[in-house]
Amino acid sequence: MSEMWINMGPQHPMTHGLWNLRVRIEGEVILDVDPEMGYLHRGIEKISEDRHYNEVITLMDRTCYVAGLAWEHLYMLAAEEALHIRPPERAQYLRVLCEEFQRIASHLMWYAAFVQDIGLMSPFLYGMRDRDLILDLFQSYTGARMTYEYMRAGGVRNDLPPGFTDRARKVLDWLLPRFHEYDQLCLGSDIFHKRCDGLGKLSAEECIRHGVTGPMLRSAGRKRDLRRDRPYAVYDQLDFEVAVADGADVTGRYLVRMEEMRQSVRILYQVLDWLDRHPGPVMADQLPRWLGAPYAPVGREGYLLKRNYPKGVGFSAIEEPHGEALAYVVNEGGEHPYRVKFRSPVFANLAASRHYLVGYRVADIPPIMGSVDVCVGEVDR
Amino acid sequence: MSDVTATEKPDENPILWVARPMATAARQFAKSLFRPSTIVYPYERLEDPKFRDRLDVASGKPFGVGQVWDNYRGVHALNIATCISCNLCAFSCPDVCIDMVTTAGSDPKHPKKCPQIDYGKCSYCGFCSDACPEGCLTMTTRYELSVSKRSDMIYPPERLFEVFRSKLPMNPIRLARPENEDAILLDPPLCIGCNACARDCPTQCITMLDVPKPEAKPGEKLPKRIWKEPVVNDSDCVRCGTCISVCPKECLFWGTRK
Amino acid sequence: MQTDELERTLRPSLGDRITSVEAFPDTAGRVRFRREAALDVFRSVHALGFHHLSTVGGIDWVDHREVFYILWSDDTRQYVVLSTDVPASDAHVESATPVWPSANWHERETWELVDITFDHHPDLRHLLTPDGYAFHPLLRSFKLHEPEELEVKARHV
Amino acid sequence: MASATLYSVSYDLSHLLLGGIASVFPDPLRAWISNGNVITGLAVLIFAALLLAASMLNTILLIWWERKLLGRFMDRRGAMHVGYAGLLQNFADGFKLFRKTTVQPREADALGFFTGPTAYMVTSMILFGVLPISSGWNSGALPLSLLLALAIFSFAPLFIFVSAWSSNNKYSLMGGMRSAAQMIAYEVPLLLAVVAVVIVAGSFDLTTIVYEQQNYWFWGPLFVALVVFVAGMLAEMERIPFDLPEAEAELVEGWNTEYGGMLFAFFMLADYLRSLIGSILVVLLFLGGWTMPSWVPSAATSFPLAGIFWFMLKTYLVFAVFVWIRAALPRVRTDQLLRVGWNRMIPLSLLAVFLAAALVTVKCVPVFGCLPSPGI
Repeated sequence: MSEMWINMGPQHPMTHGLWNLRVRIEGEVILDVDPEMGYLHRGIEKISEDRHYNEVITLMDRTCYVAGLAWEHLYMLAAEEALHIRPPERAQYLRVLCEEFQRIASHLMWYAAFVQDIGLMSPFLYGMRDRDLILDLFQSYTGARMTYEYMRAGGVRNDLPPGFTDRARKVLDWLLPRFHEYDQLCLGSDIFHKRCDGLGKLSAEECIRHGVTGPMLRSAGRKRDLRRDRPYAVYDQLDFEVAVADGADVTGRYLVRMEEMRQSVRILYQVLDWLDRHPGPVMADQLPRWLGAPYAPVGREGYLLKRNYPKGVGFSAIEEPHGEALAYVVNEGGEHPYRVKFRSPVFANLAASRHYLVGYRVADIPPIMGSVDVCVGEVDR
Repeated sequence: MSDVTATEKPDENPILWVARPMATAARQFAKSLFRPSTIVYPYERLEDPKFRDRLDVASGKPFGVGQVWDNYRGVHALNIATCISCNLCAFSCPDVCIDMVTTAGSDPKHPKKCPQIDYGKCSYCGFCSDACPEGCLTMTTRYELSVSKRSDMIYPPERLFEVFRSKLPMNPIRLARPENEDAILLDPPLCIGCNACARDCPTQCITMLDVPKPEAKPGEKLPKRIWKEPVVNDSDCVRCGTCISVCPKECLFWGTRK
Repeated sequence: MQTDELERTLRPSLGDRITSVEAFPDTAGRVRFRREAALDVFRSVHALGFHHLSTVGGIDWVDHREVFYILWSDDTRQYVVLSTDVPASDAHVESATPVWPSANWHERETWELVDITFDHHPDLRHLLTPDGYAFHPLLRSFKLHEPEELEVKARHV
Repeated sequence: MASATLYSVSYDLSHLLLGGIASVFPDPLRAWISNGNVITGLAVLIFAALLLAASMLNTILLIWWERKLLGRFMDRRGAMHVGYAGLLQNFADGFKLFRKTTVQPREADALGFFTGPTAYMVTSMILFGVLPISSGWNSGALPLSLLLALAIFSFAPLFIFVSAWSSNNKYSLMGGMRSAAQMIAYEVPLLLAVVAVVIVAGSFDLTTIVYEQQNYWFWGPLFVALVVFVAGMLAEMERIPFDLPEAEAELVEGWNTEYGGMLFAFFMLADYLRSLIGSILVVLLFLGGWTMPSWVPSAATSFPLAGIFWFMLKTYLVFAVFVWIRAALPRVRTDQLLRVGWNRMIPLSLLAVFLAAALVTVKCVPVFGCLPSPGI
């Protein structure tokens, strides 16, 4: 076969979302790739400029639909800084609870999709089944399974329902042996190693040159985790380890994500213990009324005409399940943010795709792209 | 905090190159042969009490599914009787899917407006029920919304009232009002005493009180106005801002009451 | 690294090519520089250990536009913000791709959404919007909630 | 009853039918209708129709069996809605596909596009007619039925490649290429494993091979051949872990990407028919066919249609193992597959042939003690 371009996407089982990977191949060897994005571009940054601060939360759940609470947390950290609000400590613990559960849920979703990519059928359902338990927990206190709308400027919407911590511990107890089962199905199989070892190599230096973060960077042995390097919320009071691997390949990313889930379980036990011992308010008491918190925002025109709210800039960075996410909120004293800028980790990870795809085979694209954990919602925003 | 952890690979025994995953799959098969984790959806439902707390880790066997909790955000229920037509739900809707429409059978002279929700647009964020001061617009656990016509996605108030009457479990979480709420303040020199605010206030918390007509100083012309001024009862006020929007002179505004 | 330390490190080599180094919440500081000296500033900041370019973005301040670069250093574990102002009528700045290759897609995005051209960019094509899309959605002049206009924009060309 | 075969049943049926029809007609016509040739002709048609019905029914049941098994492996139930435990779901699916329009891509080559799936289906069905299922159910004594079966079995890559090529789709083309490469690579070890069986059994006739296994099944003494045969069959059937030609993660649906409606149903049915035939061949060659060991009580083997019952039970259990493999293992890569095929499977199959020859030479079967060797 001579050289040809094939379009993997936008309707393709490999893409896990709407995007198009154009691949130039000769035989089965990849010569060049060119990702085409934008199929899911909803202009979240623009819509945010037209919404009240709290209303932006509904967009955050849809930015990355498998890690909604992490993005809510990211946005709220920046927005609160821009609005000069400080949430109470219990609310911060609740947010960490959300984020860590979301990390496990997101990684389970990744696991399910990834094993499907390399042709493993049943672990796909195992991953989805165990993720469903976490969604049940989310539903029991946020009221929804995927679009939570749980965080508000100044704290969180509501406290945990009675008996939540026991249920959550049960789920964690269930999850830990499952991780071992996952490893048995993947790492225990020789075919898995044949498929994944040494694929998609990207060294730590290359990762940093091309802005690649998250499990991809950690799989190259670089220990960068914003939860540790630049603790936000209450991460400086929690005991956990940063998972790294040395392969810089697909197997390494698998190992990092698996270990991260175990570490998240470890964090969650601590957070649940803390929440049991420290009841308290979950919402800051001094809030600007026009923000609407804890109520929904009041979309009345001209509400601010006779108010002069202080200006500010908010900047936050969190370790989202996919990598380093960053929000930049400019508050010009209006009722809407003046400008919101999000940095999506998958955006940068995809931008570097040429450097970890070229030279491999067409059959290697699904495992490699699966190990990147593409979430098109946050790439296109 | 301890240092880096290098994750270890399980030992690779080439003899077991397919045995380990196959044994795991077989174990799962034996487990789910009698009780799979799924439910047979149209015949069994998550809200069925028998699915409550099915997660029993110790036995490992009846590994179950979740449940629809009472605070699930599904279709809205509207109690038309207690709705005060304050518009707060419509104002707070980020998707602009709530319209205030006249309810059937209300007095044509003083039509009662209640929310109508377009579920084609609704994102189930729950801001409207959080904003509802009377607790008459709540979200229920109903989650089945498929219809065959797009117009059926629009629920008029009467249909929302039907949901209310079906006595579904409703979202029990009521948010506490913040302590430092702004109040409606008056800029007295601008007021003309026109009674528009008191007339349109959904809670009738505004009363028009007489103000003494000042003595006209020589050479000064008194403004032509009714010598009444609105007084807002803060404990009854729901902060909907209707008075501000109907005020012809823009003399009402938000502020902190001293 | 504190803000004044940052200024002390950068000022001798860059002189008046940076206009100010100011405090910025949760970062080492914000370095404002003249856009003519962009590459010099990039190289100096890169030499300070800020090897990871997090993002590039633009803000439309109506009369002028601002380009900001957010960088991370693994050594000091801090972010730093670089920013420069470009006039709205002549919005272009040197591309950061020679220094940080990861700027590629971020600059493409900024170019199409905020209408800031990056000179000597290797691959300045539309990324999120369709090819030939003539509008720049993140400009303040692009208003939402005007259905007829949006309809025109949806048809884009 | 023991002498009744499928053909004798259809001949009796034909005789009865034509006798009844003939009785209403006047003489010259009656004599012509009740002529032996006409009765034989109709009997063959009935025979073919019965085979067709049996193959289709079994195929659809096999799909159901896979869906239910795979469901349990995945901690779910599989189809539940249509019929008892979803038994009728596949009929509903088939009916849906039957009603759908067949969309032909504009640039596709019509001849190949339509003949490919049809020929694929037809060859698979012919195969089902060749295989004996019990002492009564076979298409007569074909002395080389095993060779015929394998010859027809290896037609598939050609038709797959024709339909892939004429689809005019890059994914289809790559899938077709992979399919051809894979099937050719695994044809060799498959045939060598069969040679091992033939050496021990001393015959190419499947019925003889089964009867040779009355004393001991071949899976024990010929275990290496069994492993090679199963691996080769997995590759021929294009099932995980060797389902590269339709590896959906990278090739969408591989060589049948462009197919929809009934043509897709042809592919689907023929795939499962081939899976059924693969399982049947494993049972015939290694698991004693419809015979049961002598320690099984005679009541369990002497009821009517006992042969077919035990045969189908074995077949479905063999297929369950294939499903189990599918549930637990990931897919391999083309180059790895081919490397395993040429580098491991062929030496292994040669070893199997050598072992079989050694067994026959020393006239000794190690597992079951020394028994007089069959055949030679």
